[in-house]
Amino acid sequence: MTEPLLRVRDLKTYFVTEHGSGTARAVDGVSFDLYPGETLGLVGESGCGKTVTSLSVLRLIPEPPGHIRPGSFIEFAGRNLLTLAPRELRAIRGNQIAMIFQEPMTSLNPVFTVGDQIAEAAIVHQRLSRRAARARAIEMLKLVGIPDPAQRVDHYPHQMSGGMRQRVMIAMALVCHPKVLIADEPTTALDVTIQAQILELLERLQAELGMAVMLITHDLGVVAGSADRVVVMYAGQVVEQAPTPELFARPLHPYTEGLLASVPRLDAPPARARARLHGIPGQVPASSDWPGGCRFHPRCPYAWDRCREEEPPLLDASSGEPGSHTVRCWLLTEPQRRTTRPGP
Amino acid sequence: MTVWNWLAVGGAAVLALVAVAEIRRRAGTGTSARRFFRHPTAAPALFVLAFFVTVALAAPLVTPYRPYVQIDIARLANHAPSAQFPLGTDPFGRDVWSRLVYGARISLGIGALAMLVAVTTGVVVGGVAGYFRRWVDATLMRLVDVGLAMPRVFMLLMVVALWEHVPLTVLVLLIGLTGWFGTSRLVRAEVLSVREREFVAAARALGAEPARVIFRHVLPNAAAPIIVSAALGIGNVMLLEAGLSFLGLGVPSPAPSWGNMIADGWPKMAVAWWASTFPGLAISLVVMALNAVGDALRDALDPRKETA
Amino acid sequence: MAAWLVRRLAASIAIVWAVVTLTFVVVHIAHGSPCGQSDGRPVAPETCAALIRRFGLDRPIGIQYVKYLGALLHGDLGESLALHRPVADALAEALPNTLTLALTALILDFALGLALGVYQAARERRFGDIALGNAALFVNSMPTFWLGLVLLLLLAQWLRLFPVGGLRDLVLCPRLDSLPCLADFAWHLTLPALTLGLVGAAGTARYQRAALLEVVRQDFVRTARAKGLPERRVLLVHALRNALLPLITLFGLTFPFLLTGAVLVETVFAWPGMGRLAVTAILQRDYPVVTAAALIASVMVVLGNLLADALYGVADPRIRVRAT
Amino acid sequence: MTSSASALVDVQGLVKHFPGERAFFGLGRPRAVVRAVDDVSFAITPGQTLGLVGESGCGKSTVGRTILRLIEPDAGRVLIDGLNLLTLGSRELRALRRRMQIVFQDPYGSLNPRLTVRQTLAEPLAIHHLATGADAGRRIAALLEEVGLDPGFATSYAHELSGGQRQRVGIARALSVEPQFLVLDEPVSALDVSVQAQVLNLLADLQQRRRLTYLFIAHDLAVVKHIADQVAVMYLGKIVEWAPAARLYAAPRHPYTTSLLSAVPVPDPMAQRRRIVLTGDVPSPAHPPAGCPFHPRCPHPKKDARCRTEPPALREVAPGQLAACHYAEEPL
Repeated sequence: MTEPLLRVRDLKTYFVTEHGSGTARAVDGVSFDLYPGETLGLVGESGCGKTVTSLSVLRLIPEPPGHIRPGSFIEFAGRNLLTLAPRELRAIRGNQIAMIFQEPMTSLNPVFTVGDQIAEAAIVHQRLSRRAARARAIEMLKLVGIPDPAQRVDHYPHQMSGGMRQRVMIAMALVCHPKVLIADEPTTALDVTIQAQILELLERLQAELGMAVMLITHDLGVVAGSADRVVVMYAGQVVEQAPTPELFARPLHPYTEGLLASVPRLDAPPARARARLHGIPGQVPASSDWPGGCRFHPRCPYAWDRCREEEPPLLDASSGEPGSHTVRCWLLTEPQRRTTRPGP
Repeated sequence: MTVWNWLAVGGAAVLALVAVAEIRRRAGTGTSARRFFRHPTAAPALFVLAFFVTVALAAPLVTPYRPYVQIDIARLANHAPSAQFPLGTDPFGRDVWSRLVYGARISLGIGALAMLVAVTTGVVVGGVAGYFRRWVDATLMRLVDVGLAMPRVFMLLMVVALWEHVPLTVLVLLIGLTGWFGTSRLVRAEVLSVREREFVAAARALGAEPARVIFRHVLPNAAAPIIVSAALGIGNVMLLEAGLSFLGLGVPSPAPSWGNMIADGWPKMAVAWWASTFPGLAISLVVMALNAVGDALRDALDPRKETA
Repeated sequence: MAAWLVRRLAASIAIVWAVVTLTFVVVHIAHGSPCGQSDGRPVAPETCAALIRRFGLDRPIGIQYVKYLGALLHGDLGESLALHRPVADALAEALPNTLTLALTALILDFALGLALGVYQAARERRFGDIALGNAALFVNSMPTFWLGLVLLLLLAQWLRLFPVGGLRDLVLCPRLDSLPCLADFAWHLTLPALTLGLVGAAGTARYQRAALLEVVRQDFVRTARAKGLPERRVLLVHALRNALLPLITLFGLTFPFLLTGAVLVETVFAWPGMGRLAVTAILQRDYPVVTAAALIASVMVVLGNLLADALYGVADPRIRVRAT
Repeated sequence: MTSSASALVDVQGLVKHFPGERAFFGLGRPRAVVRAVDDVSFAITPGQTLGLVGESGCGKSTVGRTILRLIEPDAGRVLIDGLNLLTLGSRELRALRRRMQIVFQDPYGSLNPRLTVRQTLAEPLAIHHLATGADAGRRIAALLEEVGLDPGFATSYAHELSGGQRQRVGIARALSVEPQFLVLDEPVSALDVSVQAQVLNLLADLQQRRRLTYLFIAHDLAVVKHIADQVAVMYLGKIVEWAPAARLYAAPRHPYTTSLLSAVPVPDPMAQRRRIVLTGDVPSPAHPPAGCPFHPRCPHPKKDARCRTEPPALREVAPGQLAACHYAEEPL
């Protein structure tokens, strides 16, 4: 097996809550690997810590109120990003690891042309001349499928539609041909037909440029269509991790199971289409007040005493290669407790 | 100054301290109150305001002289600060401390009342323009454009000068009625944005009549910037009044206003710096306190932080 | 853009016309009877008759108004009662002095305010920010004229670093035609400009700090950091360009503030500008000068707003590009 | 279009045009008119759910608000039980508001932050003189229980609730006046998927228990499939396809519907689907294309000059199924 490109170990990102009295443990001991050329899906509902995880990789967490706890470890190209000097970190940001964000409306600077914004990273990292950088920007606009790139390069973000802006964001992120692209909910703010365009674009670019993609999303449909492997997060932790086909065919954590059952499906047969959905009861707890034991136990239909008292570690449930499918659930030790789900 | 006066001043300070502590205790549970007092200057600023208000209300108790009394013009003019005259005496031989305290009544009173006039007018005009829109809005806002382009100080000076002797009530009205234009714009913008919010649509969908929509749903949610602008506005009015009085066109002499006092002391500034300096400091301190409270209120009432 | 400018100019002229009318009405109502009491003394009958003649007060108000507007359109602002010369001449002499003072103060205001605001925002909630913030709050709360008095007392009367007032040394420099005389002028200008500029700069710094901190929290600043830009570039290029936009609004508001301040500061420093002229005129009941000064002031305010709007159009591509 | 006497809600020829925004802070001339809703007709029979789907800016939310007269329409008729809503005076309209209510998308914006849950729910009772005092208290507790909230929430303010809880309060507020008809304007799209399932279940239960009629506005076709009996698809202010849900999802006739369905990601990595990726963006409703509004993006192989010039009428192309496409007989 190849070496991972990015290795995240025991990442803990905490925030001081607004009143200054408590600590929100937004990301609390997250570990995963990202391999060259693969797409890793990071899924979970709002408040599970997936965005904070992605921002922590490039240390883009606002400090204060946030801070990454000592002991956390993010290894890229043999170096721990969390202990790099700011100067060295900047040499990686946008150059080797790039990011795109959820809101293409607000993530672009309104007072600069899109060409200037795309060219900027090339000028800073690759010391291109302004002229060369501009040519590169036009080239990038063409690459991401924007018509008339030579004219569009001088346009401002407000002159473009949401889908076009997200293409510009992608062009900006890829201008230095990074090894890793972190895409944080890249299609959530877009309409479904535009989402399809952007997802297809990302797939094509990944194949062309051979980069690894970390795709953060709440949409299981997007993950199913795009990701090679999936990491499911809940309450600041990884609760399940598996190759995509395996995860959808054999979800082992009750949260993953519940999540899949909650989604209304377009491919449901008509007879089932109007049936009740299996919701997950209750709601995600506050990150300043995670429940003790297994953090999912108050919402879990199978929970028993041990789940309330003892926090489960990530257990190996692989059917193939060891470590390929891990689950943070005591059910793995007592599978007989997994009865048929209680009715909704 | 007698021992009793000193005791009364001390009493006022204690009272102000207690008042601030009490406000803090009562408001202590709400999140916006917590945000308010998280401002390091908010509590001291409240104390300064409470102290000046208490002292002004208790003026006869904390001062040894009446504000007009020229104690002994021959020997006690321009007397330096001493135990007897803690802030000295002015060129007319009057006790600066006593005048400062009585002046607080006038300066603070004008500030608060004129601001009340301005805010009331501004809220009504801005609310009406924002809620009814169309031609009502267009007409009122053109009026506001003119009002904002009007050189306020020149106009006030002109009116006051032409009027010969302006009574205090008229002065308050004049300052108030020339000061509401900005507020009305603010209120209008706020009302326009609040009325687009979905809970207002929900209220209308439920069959609520316009008065209920305005008073229960729109105005309470537009109140925050109004309160902030009122706090900041009192300070502005006080500065304006001081300027007018300094030119001899505001509060008529010999009534003590802080602006008057600066004007009275000015010609002898080189020999008796205290007569102009202390009233100036008093204005700066009170206006600063009002600005600090305004800043803290802005953060505390910021609706964007409400959902967080 | 041209059509916009024409519309905007028309609106501005309408506003100035409204202010002029208001001024006219106020003067007319207030001294409908110029023969009343002035400072407790009855006005002499011959003075009274002269006043009525001079103002044409015996004619119907409509005609007076039309005549007044007509004269204004020809640049005729009337004759001063106290100075015995055309108002326009007196203003022409005073206005450059006020503009020099106001512009110097404006530069000081924005240069200092901008620098302080950026510095404070970059060091948010650290010692430098808090200390400067409180200092700015205090200076911003002072009555401008009182700060002038304090500076006058400290720097001019006690330390004798600056002259106590006036435009220039009239004996040594009757005209501004040599380098030493220009220096002398600058030396006289320092204190009044500093007074006006400091109070303004304190306000600008507070505003700029808040605007920059607001921008820094926006998504595109995070994007800039994610690109690997140095923090200096993130703050001074990406954030500041956006934070300067609200400052333009402030610029429009600063103009009236400087004029207001100039009235008092000119009085304190005996600076022969429009403010001092107006105050003297008011105290002498010299109505034509007063109304003319109000007119000039309102034109300044309107011009300031117009300039701010135009600047906005240039600086903000969201407005500029849509217009073309 | 099934405009029958049995319909509870019958919308005919609804039109709403917004004047475009004015340039330069309201000083300029208004820009081109935005045809938000352009001749929309539909009917809903009692106890049924009509799903109204489309991408952002297609006018679906404007439809919901104009038929409740939260926005005044420019033309058309809206009949509730045969009564034309658009000709009513303000007093009669307020009385009729008891029968129809709306639930909004944004659970954060739809509750007044200054009111407690109890005050929010007591207001409609007071407006329509339904209950006061202790009686109101009992009704509020019952309402909260009905939407699955503990009555203890009555003293909470909106910011103390989660998104799902707020949405339940919004539903309780709409139910408080015992309406027959609910406009649900993207009621679950701001919610997390597990909470979304809870709210969808709640809406289904309420419909059954109270025999409610729904207009369910959404952009998520999977959600609509789950809840709607009939589905109308909007594009640029017009309905382009209308059919019973089962038919529309199994055999769409309009190329836009087909593409839309194919673009929805399905949570099944094994699903072999042909994704039709439309090119370009949705045109601005201020400048809709001539002819068929969908023609610039249409992937239909037979697209021709007729599509560019002649707007297709919405016509019945199969029993109970209407589509506005010249080539609806030959679906993609």
